[in-house]
Amino acid sequence: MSVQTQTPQQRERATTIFEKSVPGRRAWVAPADDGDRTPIAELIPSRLLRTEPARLPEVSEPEINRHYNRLSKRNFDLDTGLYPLGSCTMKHNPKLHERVAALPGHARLHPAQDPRRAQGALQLMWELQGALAEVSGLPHVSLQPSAGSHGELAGVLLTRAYHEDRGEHRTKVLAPETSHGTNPATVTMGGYDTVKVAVDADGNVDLDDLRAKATEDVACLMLTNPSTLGLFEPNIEEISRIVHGIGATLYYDGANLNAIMGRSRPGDMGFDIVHFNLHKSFTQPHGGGGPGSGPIAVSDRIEPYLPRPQVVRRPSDNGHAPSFDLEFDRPKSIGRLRGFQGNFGVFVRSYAYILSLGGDGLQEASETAVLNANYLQARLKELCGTHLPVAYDRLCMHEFVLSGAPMKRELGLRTTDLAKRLLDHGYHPPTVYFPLVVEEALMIEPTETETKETLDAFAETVAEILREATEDPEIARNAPYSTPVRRLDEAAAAKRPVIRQSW
Amino acid sequence: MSVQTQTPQQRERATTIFEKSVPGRRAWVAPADDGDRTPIAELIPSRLLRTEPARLPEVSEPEINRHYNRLSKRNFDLDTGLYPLGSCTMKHNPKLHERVAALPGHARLHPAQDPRRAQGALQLMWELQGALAEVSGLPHVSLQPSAGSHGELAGVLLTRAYHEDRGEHRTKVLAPETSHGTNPATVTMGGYDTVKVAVDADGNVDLDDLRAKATEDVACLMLTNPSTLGLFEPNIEEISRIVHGIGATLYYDGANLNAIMGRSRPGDMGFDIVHFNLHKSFTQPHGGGGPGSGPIAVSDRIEPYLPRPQVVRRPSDNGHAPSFDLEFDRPKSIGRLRGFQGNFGVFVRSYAYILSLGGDGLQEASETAVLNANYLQARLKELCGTHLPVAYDRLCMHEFVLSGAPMKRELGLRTTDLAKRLLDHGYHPPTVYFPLVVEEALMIEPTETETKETLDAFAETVAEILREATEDPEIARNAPYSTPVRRLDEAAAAKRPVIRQSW
Amino acid sequence: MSRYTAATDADREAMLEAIGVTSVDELFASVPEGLRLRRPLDLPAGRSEQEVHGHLRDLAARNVSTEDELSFTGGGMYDHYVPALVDSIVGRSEFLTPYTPYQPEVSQGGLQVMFEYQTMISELTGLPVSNASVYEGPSALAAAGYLARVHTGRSRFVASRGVHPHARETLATTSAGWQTTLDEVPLVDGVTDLEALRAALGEDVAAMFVAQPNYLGAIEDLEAFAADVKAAGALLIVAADPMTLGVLRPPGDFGADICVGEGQPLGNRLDYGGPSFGFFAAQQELLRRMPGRIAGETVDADGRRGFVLTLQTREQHIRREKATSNICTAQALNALMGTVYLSWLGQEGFRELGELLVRRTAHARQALCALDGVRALHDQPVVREFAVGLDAPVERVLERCWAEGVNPGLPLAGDYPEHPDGLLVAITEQRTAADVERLAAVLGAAVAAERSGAEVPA
Amino acid sequence: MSRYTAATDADREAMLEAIGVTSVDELFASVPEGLRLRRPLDLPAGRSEQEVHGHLRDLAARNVSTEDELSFTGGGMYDHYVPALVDSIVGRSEFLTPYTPYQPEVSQGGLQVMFEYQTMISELTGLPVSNASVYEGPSALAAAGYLARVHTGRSRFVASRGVHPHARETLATTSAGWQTTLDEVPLVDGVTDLEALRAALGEDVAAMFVAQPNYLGAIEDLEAFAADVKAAGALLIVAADPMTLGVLRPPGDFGADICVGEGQPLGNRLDYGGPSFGFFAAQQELLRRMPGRIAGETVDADGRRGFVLTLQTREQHIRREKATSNICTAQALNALMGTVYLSWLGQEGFRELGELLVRRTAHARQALCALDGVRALHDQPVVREFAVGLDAPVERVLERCWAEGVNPGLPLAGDYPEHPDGLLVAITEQRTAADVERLAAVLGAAVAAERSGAEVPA
Ligand SMILES: Cc1ncc(COP(=O)(O)O)c(C=O)c1O
Ligand SMILES: Cc1ncc(COP(=O)(O)O)c(C=O)c1O
Repeated sequence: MSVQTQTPQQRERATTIFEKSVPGRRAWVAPADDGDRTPIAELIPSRLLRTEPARLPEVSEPEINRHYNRLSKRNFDLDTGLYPLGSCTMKHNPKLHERVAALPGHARLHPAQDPRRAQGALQLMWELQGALAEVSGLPHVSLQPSAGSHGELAGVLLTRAYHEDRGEHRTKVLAPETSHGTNPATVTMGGYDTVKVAVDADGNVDLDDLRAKATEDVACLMLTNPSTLGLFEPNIEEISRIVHGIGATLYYDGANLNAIMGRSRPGDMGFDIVHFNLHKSFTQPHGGGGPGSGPIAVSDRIEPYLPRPQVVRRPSDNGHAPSFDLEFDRPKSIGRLRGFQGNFGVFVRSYAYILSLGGDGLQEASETAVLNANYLQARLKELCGTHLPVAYDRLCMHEFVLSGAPMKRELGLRTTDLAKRLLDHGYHPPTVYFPLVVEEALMIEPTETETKETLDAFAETVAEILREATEDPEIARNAPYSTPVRRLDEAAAAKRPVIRQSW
Repeated sequence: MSVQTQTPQQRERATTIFEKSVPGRRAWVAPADDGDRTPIAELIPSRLLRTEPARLPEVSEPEINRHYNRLSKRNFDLDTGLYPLGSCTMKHNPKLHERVAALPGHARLHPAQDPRRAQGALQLMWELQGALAEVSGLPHVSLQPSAGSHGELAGVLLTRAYHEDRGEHRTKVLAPETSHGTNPATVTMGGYDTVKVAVDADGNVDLDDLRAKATEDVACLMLTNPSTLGLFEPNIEEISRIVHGIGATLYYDGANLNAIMGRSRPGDMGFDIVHFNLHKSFTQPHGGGGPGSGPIAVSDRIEPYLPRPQVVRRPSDNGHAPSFDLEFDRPKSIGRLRGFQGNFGVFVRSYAYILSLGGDGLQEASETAVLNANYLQARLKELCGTHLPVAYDRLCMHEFVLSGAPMKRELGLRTTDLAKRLLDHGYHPPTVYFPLVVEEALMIEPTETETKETLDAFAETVAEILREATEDPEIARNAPYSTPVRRLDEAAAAKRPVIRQSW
Repeated sequence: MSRYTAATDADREAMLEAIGVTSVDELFASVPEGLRLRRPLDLPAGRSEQEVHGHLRDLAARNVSTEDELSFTGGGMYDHYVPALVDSIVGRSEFLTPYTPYQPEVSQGGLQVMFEYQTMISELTGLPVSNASVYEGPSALAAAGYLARVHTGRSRFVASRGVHPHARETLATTSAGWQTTLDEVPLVDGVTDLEALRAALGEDVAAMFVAQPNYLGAIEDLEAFAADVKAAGALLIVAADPMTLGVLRPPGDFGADICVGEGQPLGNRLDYGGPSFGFFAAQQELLRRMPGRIAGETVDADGRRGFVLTLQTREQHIRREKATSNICTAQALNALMGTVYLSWLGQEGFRELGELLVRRTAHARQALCALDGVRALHDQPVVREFAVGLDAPVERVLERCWAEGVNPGLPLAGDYPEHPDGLLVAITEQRTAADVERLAAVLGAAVAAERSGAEVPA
Repeated sequence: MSRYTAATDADREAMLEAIGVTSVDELFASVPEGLRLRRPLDLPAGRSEQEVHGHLRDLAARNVSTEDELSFTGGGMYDHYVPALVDSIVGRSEFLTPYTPYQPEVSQGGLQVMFEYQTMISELTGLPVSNASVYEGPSALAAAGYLARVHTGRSRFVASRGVHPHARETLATTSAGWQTTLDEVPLVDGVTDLEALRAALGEDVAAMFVAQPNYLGAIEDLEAFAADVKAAGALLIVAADPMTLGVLRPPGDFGADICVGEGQPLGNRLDYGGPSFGFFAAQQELLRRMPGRIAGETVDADGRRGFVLTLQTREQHIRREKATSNICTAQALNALMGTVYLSWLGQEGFRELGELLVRRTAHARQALCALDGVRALHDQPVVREFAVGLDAPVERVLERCWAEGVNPGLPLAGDYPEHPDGLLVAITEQRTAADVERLAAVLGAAVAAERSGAEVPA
């Protein structure tokens, strides 16, 4: 019996908006004009004008709406289920934040509005700066960078400015081999060479290797703490001494800040520069790959070089409330990293988050994130420890890394197979194949907003997939089955790239 | 190979919010209070107080969000695909309407606000009244009724008031056998007896039967025009003469107004009272079964009895703009039908719709609705005419009715089987088994916002299902296969009703 | 092409050809000549989205909303905080755009919400069965009256004067054809007069209606009525403010037969009065007489749990003139708002919020009654609303307060001429202690100014 | 329990036991003693949703938004009408809450949007390849500079002074480590000085940057540059305002190698400057040097069409220090807004809206330049923005206009000291002909008042 067992919607053939275009259809209706019909060519010389229209689709509004609505259903999302993507802090995104960001006083505020007429926005930014300074233990904050890696770039540029201001010319930046790809990529963009520092058998920075590489031409060490293995660097104080000993800066990649808020502060550890990923620790919705925001906090000695403009508070001279301003006159500043003041809409959301949680709440968020990670680690160890051992078997912070090496060896299942099979069970898979030091890595970050029941169910599902594979590994090897498309041919896509519609 | 071919999300077992409750969890956080800890029993005598809390669920905010988000995915909706539910006018719901309805000046306006301080709302209502009067050809409008059937009740109560004011006591209301169920139900609630009028072989009101039943004790004839068969009553002028000849009122059930806006007007046809379904012709989203709104328009002779309060415009005495008010002093009014002023949020949307389309646009909407219905009728006739003939084979208005009788006879497929099989193809089925005069009825209303391609694809799908059934009718008889649940046991549900969670 | 349609000229031509006609006019041939509108509708031309938005924004700006002033207005609808979660859920097109779940296989979301809603309403009211919502509060009460009329076959209604004036009027309007009469029982000391009630009861009484709390904010002692009403063989119908049911003993506990009410306080915005929802709960034996949709649990062909509309033989589309009600489109989306809101409050939050209201209201009542020229209209316990009398013309006092950005509440004189100086003051969690202080200051000053005969500011 | 978490005391106990520890503190044992924060964070206590909402509403009210005044402010971001459709689509959690589509099987929605977006940007710019978005306009220009530096191996940049000041500064900041220099070509008559440009070109030039239209609103004659830049072996990098590309000949047609720009005008709200998106399109041969995500079409195991992130070997997570860029999280949601917006405008609408802007801007320019004391800063053709000079102190004129609820535009003096009296005026479809009249009246009166030496109103 050849019954159709898939909803057409689920397995419908992808059709682009261009393929729905029919000449003459439209959604947009022009607002009333003053009847001016002057030919455009009388206002702009013809040779500067388009001769052929940009081929945009011609579709009615109901059909545009359906098109993107249906497309949305071809995405998995955090509001549907667990999304334990390591290093990404996929915590719940409160709906309140969308509401406050959409207030016309925020959403329709022009970025070039005179600061005297944008006092609410500047106060919000100033207060957010203060909160980030308190959480990081570093007193000076710039909200400008657009995302984490933009913050990293700011950090490298600040390091350069700092050293150049002292007449020093350095050429290298250190980063552990577990570091995130943005770290070395940033180093290159910043005009330095990356020097990889080894990690030891416990997953910690190898102090001997660090000492060996900590030469006078080193400008900076970039570190994530907890590391991308989810482990707190136990020797951070010593690391700080080594780095500062050679006059280099210590840079904190804040992607993992969600582990330690209110428990420990990068500034107190000796870091000079920190970036925050507001879209991670401070819950900006990830938007399918942004927007994010990557503010930086720095120590006193780095402060003079901060990007400009800087949001400042000015005491009033006449007993009125203080006022807020954008300070441009910063002679040692590295300058702007982008237009205007940064991703303000993200600031609103993160500020709302901080207001909602308060200091205690942030601390409890981190504590629960660490509790959840350790619990899930323990459950997976219990249920799947043979095939999926914890890579560095000790208490973790907010995330942990499993190795799929035994699973691969014994069941013939690669980490990617496990990941794809998880899709059939309604889970987003963890981060896979990162960090590089762990074979067949599976990096799991449940976040604090998940329940114990969800973690239990996830662990049991992983166990169930392993059980299934002992019987028939082909099932997972060919997974997924229940997604809008099945495994995609990435090699073909890269070989002969089709990256736009030809129509 | 026992692979899982369904997404868990799709076929996950239904779990209620109560089943997700864990004691001690919560979403709500109390706003700061003044530290008042007075025991409630000191303020309210204990015997008036609850002893056991209402058992509401205890769930964290992220989990509530996921719960309802996942539930939403178990609904089919208009933004996903064709929803040709006859008699329901499932036209596109513009997103603009949600935006304007949510403006705080609308959404947070207290209904008891002094009219002087709600001038915007009253003006909107007054202008909407005017537009509805123009579309219907009847000068006096009350926006109060909450939905179509509430409008019907208003109409019956107005009829009673009108006759009683003239010292007449009438006991019957006529309605054709094709009438919607709300018509006779309303008649009963209004304290009248329903007398069914036959329709003739062409689907029109049987004039002889009408004449026979049009006696002096008849208060009203309720009519839908076009009828629920999607046919314009060709004898409406004669019908009006007959009804008025006996001193009865002629009531227009406006559910099908979408066929004739700008083309013909109930008031011009002789109707005394009209209700509008703003959620149909004027595109309020249907909300899974409301909210709607059922304003009424009436002729001069019915006007004195309109519900109160009535929105009125008062010319200003001093050259200022006119002002708007709620008029309560209406001695002959039947009184209120509900609290406050009606479903204002619906008015905002429908008013925005009327502003957007304008007079021309409303007319074109109706014309396109009729065009689409006739086209789909023609396509289905061409592709499926043998098994699914048009019940009254002529040009239709905005909808039409097929009969599944030959399909049932020849293929062993009931209309309900066809409907269920359509679900597998991603369509909402048409209205089924109504009107009652057509055997195995299938009532199809595509609306004007659908494209030709959509109509073609639907017709081809129906043809495909019929083709499939000639080979194996069991497929459709057991459909659907790809929905979150398959056919449900309605008999069991009614026999031993479980209508709340016991927990 | 009009807005939101898609038929191009080419489409139209092809479609007309397939139909076998040559013009759109032909499609309307069945409309008799004399009934064709031969002119364009006399309505303004269509406008662009930005213009419609601008026009409606301008109109909205001409209303004084609870965002624009410090409002203590209640009287049936209340300015509670509606969480963003509610907006977000009801904004999902899967809830917003479908119709009544006639096809349960693709409507499990909406049906399960109804089931959850029914459970919550049942919990709140202490009654075993609830439908899936009716229009709103006052018409819900009228619907309960209809049930009582049919169920008892009796022809007299008795209603406490504490029942919302709109509800009493709606009952009167709706019952015009039922051959019933409606007697009113006055209030004494702010609550229903027990003696008068007893006198009003009799064997012809179909139902007794009472509000909890009543329109003046007072908590009614339902226990005192219940036995008498039962003894008379009438149904006891309670119109309850759902937000008070976190602290008040539920009507079902007192033996109420039906509990109805206005659902707006539960996560619905004010919207100038609608749409909101009415709830309707009852004793088991009235189940098959209930109006409206009811969702029930069942299983599918594979034994999977599922939900359907059930007991549809009560309804108009099946039973036509024999239906228990004519209601069809109701307020599903608004009931969803209520369901999400109650989930959000949760068991503890619902109680805590109720207690917060009780305390803050007691405090406000005390603060106002301490003002010169302001006195309590009654001393009954209250939950979230109370009535005071002013020793000054209420309208003029209000105008003074409005000028200060404060709206102290609703004048009672219109609906309760016996309280020409009455003012009804409502508290929600959005009105802080500081707001109450400001109310007291502004109201006190306004009353004082009126008493001293000062000019009202322009 | 903190907000948004779920662990009850009982949960916590059970979980700690499963972990094998007795307290949460133990989980933090790896943090060295000396680095433990031994005090609570010095931040205010958490607040309820309604309080946070209230606080942020109060802050927002202290901003003068384009809803609060008649604003003609542009200079890189523009107050276009954002249709409700865009809000509705991006509000869907399926677009809002996932991350980068690392698992394409459950990310087809986002990936297809990227593919559609890339097509649209390619159409707008007239260049064959586009990535899926970068942060925003100025940093997009800097990213193009990085590409040029690496691609050409040359060490000098030449930028027209008509390029947005933020973009020029961002390029300077970002290139600090590239061992490049940056020369500026002045404007004459409002457009890039061709002579000076030619003089600035040379064999060491990696790229020439020009804006279309430039910061003063003038349309640059790209044809005039292109050949010279090519001849010098440098890349021609155009920073375009996408909203003007409905009428202007696309940069690709003139042989531009890269076209970047600020995407905000395309369906993104102002948001005080972000988030928006930057677009980045280029000639085919630069494809494998592009920064950022790129979606490509492919097929799945069953031959079904699908989309994936492609050419990932350019990216940091694969190539680390050899990546073409460090960008990771970008602006996918904002690019989605742009995609929906461009679909909404459609082919005809995009052109018509461009033409509307051209006409209305021409009209506004004429109206302002007819005022006493106001003159055009240049006579070049413009699309949607133009520069005027005032015969009165600009700051004081602005203050006068603000007091009337009109914001006539941006003063130029800060970024262009050569125009101390310059004012940049932008038009969008939200500014009607009547609004332009009002601008003229208010600006005219303000200039006149200043010239007559009247007092500025408080
Ligand atoms: C450890 C780490 N560092 C840096 C980044 C880069 O941050 P962003 O994506 O915000 O640029 C990420 C995010 O993916 C990360 O996980
Ligand atoms: C023909 C007809 N009449 C009346 C009604 C009742 O309208 P409502 O559902 O708005 O009460 C309907 C709607 O279902 C209908 O189709």
